[in-house]
Amino acid sequence: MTIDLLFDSILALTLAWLCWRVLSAPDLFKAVVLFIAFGLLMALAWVRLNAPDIALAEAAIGAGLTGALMLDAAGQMTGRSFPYIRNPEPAEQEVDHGEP
Amino acid sequence: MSEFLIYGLAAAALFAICLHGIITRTHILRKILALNMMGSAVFLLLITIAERNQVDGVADPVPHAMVLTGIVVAVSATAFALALARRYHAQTGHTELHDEDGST
Amino acid sequence: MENRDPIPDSGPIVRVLSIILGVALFGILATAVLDLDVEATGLTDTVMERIGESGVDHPPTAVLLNFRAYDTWLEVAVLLLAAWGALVLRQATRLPEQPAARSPGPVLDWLVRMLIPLAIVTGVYLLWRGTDAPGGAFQAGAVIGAALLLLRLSGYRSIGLFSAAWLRGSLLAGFAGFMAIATLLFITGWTFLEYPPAWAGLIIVIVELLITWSVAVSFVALFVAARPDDSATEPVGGER
Amino acid sequence: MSLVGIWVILIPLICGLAAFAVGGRSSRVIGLIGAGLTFLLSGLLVLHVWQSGVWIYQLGGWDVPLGISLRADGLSAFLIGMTGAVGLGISLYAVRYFEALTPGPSQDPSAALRTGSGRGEESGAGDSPEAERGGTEVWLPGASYWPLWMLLWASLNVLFLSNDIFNLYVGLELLTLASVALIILQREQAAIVAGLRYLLAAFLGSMAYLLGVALIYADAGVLDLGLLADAELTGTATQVAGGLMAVGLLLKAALFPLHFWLPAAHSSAPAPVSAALSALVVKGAFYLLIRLWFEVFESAGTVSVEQMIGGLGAVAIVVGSFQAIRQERLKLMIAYSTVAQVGYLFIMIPLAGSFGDPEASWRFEAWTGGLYHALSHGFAKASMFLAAGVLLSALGHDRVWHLAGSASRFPVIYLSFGIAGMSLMGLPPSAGFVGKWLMLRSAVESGQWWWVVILLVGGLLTAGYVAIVLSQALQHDVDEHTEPHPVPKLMTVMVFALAAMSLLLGLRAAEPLELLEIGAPFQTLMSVVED
Repeated sequence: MTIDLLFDSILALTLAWLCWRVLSAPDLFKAVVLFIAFGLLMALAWVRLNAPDIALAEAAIGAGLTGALMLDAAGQMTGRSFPYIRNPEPAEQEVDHGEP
Repeated sequence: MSEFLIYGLAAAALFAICLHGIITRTHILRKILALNMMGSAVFLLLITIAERNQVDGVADPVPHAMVLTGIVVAVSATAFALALARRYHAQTGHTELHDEDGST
Repeated sequence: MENRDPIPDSGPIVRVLSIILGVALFGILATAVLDLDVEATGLTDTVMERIGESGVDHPPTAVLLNFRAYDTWLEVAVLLLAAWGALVLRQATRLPEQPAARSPGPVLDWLVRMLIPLAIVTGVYLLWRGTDAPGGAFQAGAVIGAALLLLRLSGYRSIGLFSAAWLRGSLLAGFAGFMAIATLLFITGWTFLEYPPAWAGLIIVIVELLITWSVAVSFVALFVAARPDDSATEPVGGER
Repeated sequence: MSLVGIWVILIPLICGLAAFAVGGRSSRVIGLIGAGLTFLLSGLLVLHVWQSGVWIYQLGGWDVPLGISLRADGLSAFLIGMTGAVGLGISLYAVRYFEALTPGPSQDPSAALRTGSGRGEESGAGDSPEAERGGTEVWLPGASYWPLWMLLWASLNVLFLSNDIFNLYVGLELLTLASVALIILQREQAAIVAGLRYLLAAFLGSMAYLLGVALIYADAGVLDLGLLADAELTGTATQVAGGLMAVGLLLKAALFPLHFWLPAAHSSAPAPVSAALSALVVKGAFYLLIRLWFEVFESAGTVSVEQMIGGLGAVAIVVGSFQAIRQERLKLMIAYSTVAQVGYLFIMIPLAGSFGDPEASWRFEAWTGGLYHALSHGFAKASMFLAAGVLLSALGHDRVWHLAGSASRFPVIYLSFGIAGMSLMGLPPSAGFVGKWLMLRSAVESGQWWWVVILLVGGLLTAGYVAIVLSQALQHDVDEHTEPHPVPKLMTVMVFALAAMSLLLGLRAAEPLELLEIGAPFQTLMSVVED
């Protein structure tokens, strides 16, 4: 019983730490990868909480699908996989407003 | 049975951290990530409640159904928000929400 | 290390206020959680008493597709709306075709050939299992959607699956099929979203099948439509 | 007849899906049929509640707490009736509006309606090969409008009828996604930013609401509104849940200072969408809030919180009105006016709240007054946004200072704008007057004189921005060098019809007010007499 509780506590703390890291990791890609890890650990917590089917959904949809969407978007927004975006830095927002 | 308290408090903490993230982070993707994790926090609380409500080893299926519904709703909203964010980024190159200043 | 997203990126006053707000919120929520009873039964007994009448044995499936089918029905509409909204954003009635010239390559080809049948089998298994054990339409839909997506991203010309009519039909199948069944029964005198007891199991399986397919295609549509027009924004002379 | 409550949800859904499946130009016909039928069914539902009282329906034949129930009392019927009437007006207007947007060989009014940057049009051109490859299907904004609008309408009816707090969450999400998809219909850059911000804000609001639902379920073990009302919850968890749900819904209803997303979202959408958002969608969240506040959290509420919400409403009235006066674009002015008018709605909370005697009749007066104000605002604001849409498509702009002299060209439009403005100001004999009068009376009777001041000042401020528009329009120096595009008659007729409704409902208020008494959460005048 106590080992279980210890495990639960560590899992809960890890979740909170991961959540914080997702929001503060300087690299956006890393943040998304951490987000997927967060989703998978969340699914693990739900398995512990006697909800294996919901854990399955979270792993597939919450971590997997959402993570894939996020990675794809992060790829575009950091300009790493979409070379056509000329200037991702929002430095000259007033200039590029009108004509392309 | 203090499993309930551990995960319940974890859900509370996650919700609060995510709110902080939504307020302070200006990058659209961070906001969407924070909103998603906020959803996970609520779902965690619901599943903890389901586990608390168990009778003879069967967890309360109503919160489970609510979470499943919530996950699908959350991914729908997230995917739509990402589609909007990416279009916005492709149009302007911005990664933050900028006001239009009333100009057209 | 590229650092395109300076963190933290809001002013110090906002940050301090937000931290205060966050801590206060945590305190309030923690008080609420601590105030809750540690022992309760919720609706577990209520569900378990009537599960025999639902047509399935797995409690969450019974709640999702029978006791609270209205929620699930509307939830499928939310998914449909999101996919439809993403298509509006492209001003398209169908998904763009995959650039043709991309060849999968031997390793990817082998991987895809292995993974896709595996994923589809897993999906169907999850769906079938959902009536009496963990699993169900949404999980199965996600897995099958991932398989379809993989097929698409690895350069295979998909089987005409995403023509305008197919796409529309697939997106609609779950919500409209569910609605058609419920409406037909409703017209013939049953309560709305009530299933005749003898048919409940069969109806649930049909509805789950339709939802699975819609979920799978919606996920593909959301993933593909979320990308800003790659074809339109690619430099002129690039492959279409 | 007793099943009309189901059909009022089903019919717009069926028609929306049919319009979606058919696509193209014929979606308009299906959309119109759907609008007509839904209007009729809404009327029948009102009639049914009027004659037979509160309607309750157990979905799937499962009793609560196991299943989900639908419930239509006077309040639900009142709002469904409003949605039906306003929705029909918007639909008829939209037929012509989106026809003008359809690309055709005639002159190009779409260019006048498009206020977006060149960038959007460029990528629009980039998409056209996509559409061409799809065969005969050309992408039309109108073709997407009809299914989405039908779904939006259905989700409003879902919201007004649902009696289950989790189902209401799903309904809210449905409403949000349909709204955002409609905002971005023309894909203008401004609309996409506004839609995204709205979506994120609404998502946050939903999460707060859902956390509240989780806490309530943990505390009470049921989700049905009726059972929750009977449980008379008072614990800490319930109070926290009430706070979370209230904040989430205030964000969705755009009460100051949570209104930041509203002006851009409501002003950058196409006119029929702006009208639906301001007139109806905001009321969805407002409805849910007062439903919960006065039925579930009745015993958990405190005077100080209620006064605080009323205070925010007061600030919203002042700030929103001043912002409206400052705006240079008509649609933004009308959107800020919505911020102010939402403030009025929330003054109802302290007036009908637990201040003073819980059995007092002023609570019911304030409650009906607030709702009557919501009704009048629904018609008046829809008319105003549709009027702005007419001006925008005729003149190609909506800058207030360039409307000079246009009253001679659009007399009916400005007449309607004036009538609608009168209702917003609360001048007799408009419907806005009835609402404001009831709230004023309640404020005086309960001795909360400070709300009297706010209500009166708010009326003056409203007069300010309405007067700016009208005085510009009535000037003599006509701007000669722009010949306005012809605007279909039906659009003008609908603008007038909605404004006229906001007046007529002031002349004939007895029946709607009586309707509100059915199943009201207060000691009503009728029940006092019966006792």
